[in-house]
Amino acid sequence: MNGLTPSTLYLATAILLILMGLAAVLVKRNLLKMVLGLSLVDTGIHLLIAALGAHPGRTAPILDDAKYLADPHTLLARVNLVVDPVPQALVLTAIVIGVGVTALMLSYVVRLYARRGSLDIGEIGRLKW
Amino acid sequence: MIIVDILICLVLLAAGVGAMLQRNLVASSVLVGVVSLMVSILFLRIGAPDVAMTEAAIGAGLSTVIFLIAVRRTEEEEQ
Amino acid sequence: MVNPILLVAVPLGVGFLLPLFGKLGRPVAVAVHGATILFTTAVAALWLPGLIDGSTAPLDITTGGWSAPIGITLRFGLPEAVLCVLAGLTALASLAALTPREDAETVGRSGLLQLLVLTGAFGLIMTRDLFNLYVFLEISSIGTYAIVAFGRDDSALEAGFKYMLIGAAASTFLLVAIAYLYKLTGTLSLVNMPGLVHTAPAGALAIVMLFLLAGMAIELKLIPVNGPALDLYDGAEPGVMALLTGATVNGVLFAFWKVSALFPQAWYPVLMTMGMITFTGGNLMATMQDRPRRMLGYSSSAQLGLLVFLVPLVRTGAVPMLAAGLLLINHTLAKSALLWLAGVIPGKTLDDWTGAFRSGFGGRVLLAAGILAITGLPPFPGFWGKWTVVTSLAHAGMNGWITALLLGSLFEFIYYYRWYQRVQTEDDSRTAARPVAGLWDLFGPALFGLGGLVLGLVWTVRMTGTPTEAVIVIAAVGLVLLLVKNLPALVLNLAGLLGVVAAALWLGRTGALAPDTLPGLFQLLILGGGALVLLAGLSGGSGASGSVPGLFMILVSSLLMLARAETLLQFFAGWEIMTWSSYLIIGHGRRGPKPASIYMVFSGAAGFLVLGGMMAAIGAGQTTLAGLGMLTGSAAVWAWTLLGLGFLVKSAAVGAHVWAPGAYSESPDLFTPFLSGVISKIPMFGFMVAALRIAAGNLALVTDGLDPLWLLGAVGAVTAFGMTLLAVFQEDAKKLLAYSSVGQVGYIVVGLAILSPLGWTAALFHVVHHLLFKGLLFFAIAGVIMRTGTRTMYEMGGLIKKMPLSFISTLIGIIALSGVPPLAGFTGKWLLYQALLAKGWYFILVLVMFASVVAFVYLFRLIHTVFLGQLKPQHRTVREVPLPLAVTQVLMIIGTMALAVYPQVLLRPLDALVRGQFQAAALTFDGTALVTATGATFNPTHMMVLVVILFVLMALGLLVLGPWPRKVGQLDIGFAGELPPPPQELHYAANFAQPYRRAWAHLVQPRVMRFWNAVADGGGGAVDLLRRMYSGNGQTYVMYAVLLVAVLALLGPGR
Amino acid sequence: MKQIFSLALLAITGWLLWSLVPYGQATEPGPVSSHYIAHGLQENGGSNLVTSIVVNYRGFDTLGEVTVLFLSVAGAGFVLRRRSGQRRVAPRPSSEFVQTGARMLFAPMVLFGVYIFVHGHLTPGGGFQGGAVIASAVLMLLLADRDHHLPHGFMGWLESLAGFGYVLTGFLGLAIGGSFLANKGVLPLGQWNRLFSAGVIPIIYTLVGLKVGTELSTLLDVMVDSGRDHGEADAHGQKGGAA
Repeated sequence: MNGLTPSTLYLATAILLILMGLAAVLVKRNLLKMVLGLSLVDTGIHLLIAALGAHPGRTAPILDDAKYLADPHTLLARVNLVVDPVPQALVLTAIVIGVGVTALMLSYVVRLYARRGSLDIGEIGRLKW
Repeated sequence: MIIVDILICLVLLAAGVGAMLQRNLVASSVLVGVVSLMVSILFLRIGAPDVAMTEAAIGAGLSTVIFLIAVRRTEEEEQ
Repeated sequence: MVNPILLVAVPLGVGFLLPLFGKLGRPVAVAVHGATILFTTAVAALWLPGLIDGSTAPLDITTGGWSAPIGITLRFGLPEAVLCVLAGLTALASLAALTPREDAETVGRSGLLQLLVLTGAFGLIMTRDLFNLYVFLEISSIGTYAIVAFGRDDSALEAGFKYMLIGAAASTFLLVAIAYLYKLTGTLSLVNMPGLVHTAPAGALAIVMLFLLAGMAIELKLIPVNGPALDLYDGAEPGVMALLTGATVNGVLFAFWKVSALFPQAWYPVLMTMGMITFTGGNLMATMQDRPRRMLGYSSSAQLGLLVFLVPLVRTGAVPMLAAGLLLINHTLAKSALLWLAGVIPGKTLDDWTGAFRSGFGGRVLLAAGILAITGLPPFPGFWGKWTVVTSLAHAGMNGWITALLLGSLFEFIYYYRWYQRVQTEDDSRTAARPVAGLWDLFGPALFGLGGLVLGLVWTVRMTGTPTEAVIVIAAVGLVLLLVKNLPALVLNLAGLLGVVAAALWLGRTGALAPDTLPGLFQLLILGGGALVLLAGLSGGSGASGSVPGLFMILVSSLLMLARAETLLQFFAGWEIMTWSSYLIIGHGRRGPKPASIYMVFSGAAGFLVLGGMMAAIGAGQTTLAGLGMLTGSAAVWAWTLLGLGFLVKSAAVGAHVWAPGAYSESPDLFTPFLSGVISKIPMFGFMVAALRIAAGNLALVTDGLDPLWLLGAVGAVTAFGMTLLAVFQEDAKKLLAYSSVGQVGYIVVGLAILSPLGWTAALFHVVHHLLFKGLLFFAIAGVIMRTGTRTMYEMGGLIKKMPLSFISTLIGIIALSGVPPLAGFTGKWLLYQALLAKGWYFILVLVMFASVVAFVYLFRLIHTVFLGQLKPQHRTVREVPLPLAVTQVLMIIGTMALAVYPQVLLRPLDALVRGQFQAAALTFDGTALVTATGATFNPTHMMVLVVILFVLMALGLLVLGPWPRKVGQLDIGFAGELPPPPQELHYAANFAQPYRRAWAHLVQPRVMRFWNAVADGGGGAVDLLRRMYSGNGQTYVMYAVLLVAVLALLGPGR
Repeated sequence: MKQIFSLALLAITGWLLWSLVPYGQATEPGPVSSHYIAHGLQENGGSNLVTSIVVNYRGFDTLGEVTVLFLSVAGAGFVLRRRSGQRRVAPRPSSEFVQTGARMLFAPMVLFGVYIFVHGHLTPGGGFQGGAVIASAVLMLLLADRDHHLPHGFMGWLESLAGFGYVLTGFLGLAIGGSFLANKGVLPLGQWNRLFSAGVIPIIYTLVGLKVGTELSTLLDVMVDSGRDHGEADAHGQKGGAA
């Protein structure tokens, strides 16, 4: 456990989540299970991006304490007290995009089920060659 | 302390594997919701409250609901 | 002017409000939607002029009040402006195409999705921030997923879902890459990231670049991950795909251009390989497609692959960005137009396209224009783009890439022209239910077709300089005639004739038509041949009405451009325009489409061989025809071989002759004389002006073992011999003449290959003489076909009574062709044999002599079965040919006789011409006699007088002494010695060549035809295996994405 | 066979991701983020730096993202549009307990949602989180009163106006502040930690919150009972039960 920094742990978990999701997409034949897999991949990615910004011992980038008031020398000190906010902004956007895509995919699954009567990926392969 | 993180990650991965192997899609959706919830707790640990709230509200809450609605309109059991 | 940020902001604002406008009624929503697109396109277009002439510098637009790298910035330079205008126009035309197709449920909603897809494209084009680029990529992707559901049948749903699966994989890779890029460089702005990216550790950078490339490869539809994109073209509504091609695809490509700045140089070969594999592989797989929409998908993926191949080259400055720009614009215009047209025909397979767009305003013209543009033929911009690209590659010495590029382009010829062949075929049973293209459907194709043509013409002038007034006049007349093609044949041909005559006078005055120079002689030939065809066309009939005269004028203008060419580019441009205009004319024959598409594929191959040869020359620094003489070493060998092969394929030398009989016989009857008289001589002109200049200029070439000139001569001789042999067995008059015509060209090749003053004189004499007598024969047969309606010889007979003039012209034509004394054929042959003797090529001499003897066998049969023998009952009411055709035949008879009586009228200018070329005389003229360098003399005029005297004596003898001829009635069985019909079994001429067939049976097997068929089937089989990889299963496509990552990991630049 | 091959390929991807982990360790913030941390408070007045970044520094991303959500909801509606020959099926009412509970909790949840996006620039949270909470409140209503018809007209107007308001604020920034979505000169940045501080940010996040809230509710409504084929409805009529 000694070499294990928090970042490595978070990144490792994220990578495992992504691989688990992709494995489901590649192996499972049920459409819904594939979309669930992709949702897992999304969650994994969000964890990965946020983990890249993680920094043990630093607090959230909310300057709500008096000590953060605008004072030149605390300005620079503030940089090593607070976590990097940019990855968090990216993850925020990525989550909403993820839910948008998932919603659309599920609509397609519902409509395809209504038309083809089955959720098997093999059933939707008429367009080929 | 790293132990708490490790515990959360283990639960998270277990839920993930369970979700993928589970045949009943409702259970599978709920487990993915659990994974999202655990990840939002991790976000808190990382020091990203905004992201934690978003992940909890949208990831755990809404995604799971959408999945359940979709399962309801198709088939519950995976052939 | 207006801040380009509006391009994104205004459509978004309106988009959010569109549901409200929708409540006020559908027309309002559509109007608001159209107005927004117009506004945004106008904003982009306003900036265009300033950016083009450089007066306005590219704008850097900040958002949120912060400049890069703190805030997100956008850039609006020339490329962005051009792409935005293109996207706007595509969206406008797609709106026009899709609105009438909306059913009750999609009303108003699809407009919103179209608008947001366009906004996503604008954002993709302009943004300079990596994550913002990802967001706009997602907007475009989700827009695509949503709008694809526009289609009624569920194949659109299936295609949409599969596209989403692979899109999600792409997003995964991109997000991972972007996150780590931020971690390694500390910034997200593309303004300063390229500068910082090399500071990152090499190991990390390699993996990050790998994921970035994998993600972009999916968006760019590269092989192997373009499966779902192909299903999209196949399943979704073509109007929607046109919008995506014009807006989203170009946006993604430009995004890749911006992102390519991050890739270290080591990755460039990987990018180029993936691009070229997609281009050549995509086109190869498309050749086996029998679903036009899916074929368009393969073509899009291939063209995108070509542009991806160019990105690293433009980055390193090897290829100018302008060339890639031209290719992109050409692809967008042509592909969108084709997709809109594809939307009109609901059928999914090739058969549903039989006789498409037969009626209706101009659907077929636009379809033809689109196909010509997409296959990169002049005057459309794609040609100039491809030429610039290929020349830049030649300068950089990348011959391997050039070969792959040309090979891919050849595959394009195969499947596009097979598609157009199906459109041209008339099948009356099916076309009844063919939908007609409405005005709205044609708005987009017309707008883009016109835009492409204008842009192409502008570039024609920029690249080759303004062609002379004569060429412009004829081309202009051609275009006008195409527009008014429904006028009667008389008017069309008369206008054409006036145009040609005017051009001839104009050129004559400027002294360009002097017959003692090569260009001068050939321009005379072209204008003369053209005038004769148009004159004959006044009589109407096959090949004189509809769009043929218009296309014919374009053909003549292209030939003039080719004859007057100085630079290799002008020559090749003229060559390609000749190819496609003659292809379209041949396609107008009743059974023309199939042979026409074979003609196009072979001509395309010939064109690419010539282009390859030219690239060998340009690679060695020579860009003009004259410069070819200075080529040395391997460049000379490559140029000589490729140019030679190209010209041989185009002149249908043996081995590549399979296209000629079909093209000649099935082309419109009045056009065939021009095809065999003039167009078959263009490759000869090519030999003289280009290929043989190399040989002459570089004698070292000759010494390495086999003498290439002798080889060329041998090929010519074998062609002459082989084709004459095949001609003997033909039952169809036009096919017989077709084989004979190809044979005669063989003689010319022999003459040129001798490369001596006398040899060239003989060849050039034969060039002019062949135009006269073969034209005469074809016109005569055309007249016979016009009157009797049949081409099979044993169904004719005894026409001498009804069509005396045609008989006389055929008689003279035959005598001239076979080289029998009184006519100039003998002079031509005499010159050729003298040259061969002087050169010492005895084997070739024997072959040529034998060929001309055999020629007489089929010639005798032609005139005998058609004109002599018993007149068939159904031909009893046959009248002589109409006046214009008769006048044409008389003119050509006069020409042939003049040449026979006094050949020096042609030989003197030819001698001057040859003297110019070789700085040595071929002939000296002693009064009317010709004396060769070796002292052999021959006096054609005396020979003519002698033969006339003999002929008169014999006629008198017969008249005075011989038994008076007694008229025998048709049914007087005793004397006529012939039973009434049915003709096949009893007509003694039927199967006339039976004895010869047994003798030469083994020689005459259609081996070459079988060879080419084997090539086609073998290739087809292999391709069939290849395209099986797109199994239609969405899961397999995601597996290909992961496979791509694995392959890149193993083969990509080292950690 | 194909599965094994796919998983093998996946292993390579996993190995690639794993070999990137050493480069993902915690490092000092880069030039750009240290600018945000150091000067974020002065330049935007909001104490929640993430919100300042999301709404102002990278405001164009968020505009794009709102479009993404708008597009996917419109897309879902387009894909699930009631095709000809389908009719809306009346769902079965849920139990008493759920109905009263839903009605009791609806108001506080909406209030909580509004609180989140109004204080977006001061405390963690913002437009998206607030909107999601409102949507969950509406979802509870949908579950409780199955026949409850959402005020589509009102929500449609609210969604469109909120979106247009966002773009209008952007244009305001362009007109006054010199660049699209600018915040500096448009409104006073106010004192630190006051409700009315951080210039335009609270206004934008309120608009975003309203838009996301209505949009996600429409999405849920569309997915729950948009056009149903007869077969589909009957097959599930019997099984029914709570979602």
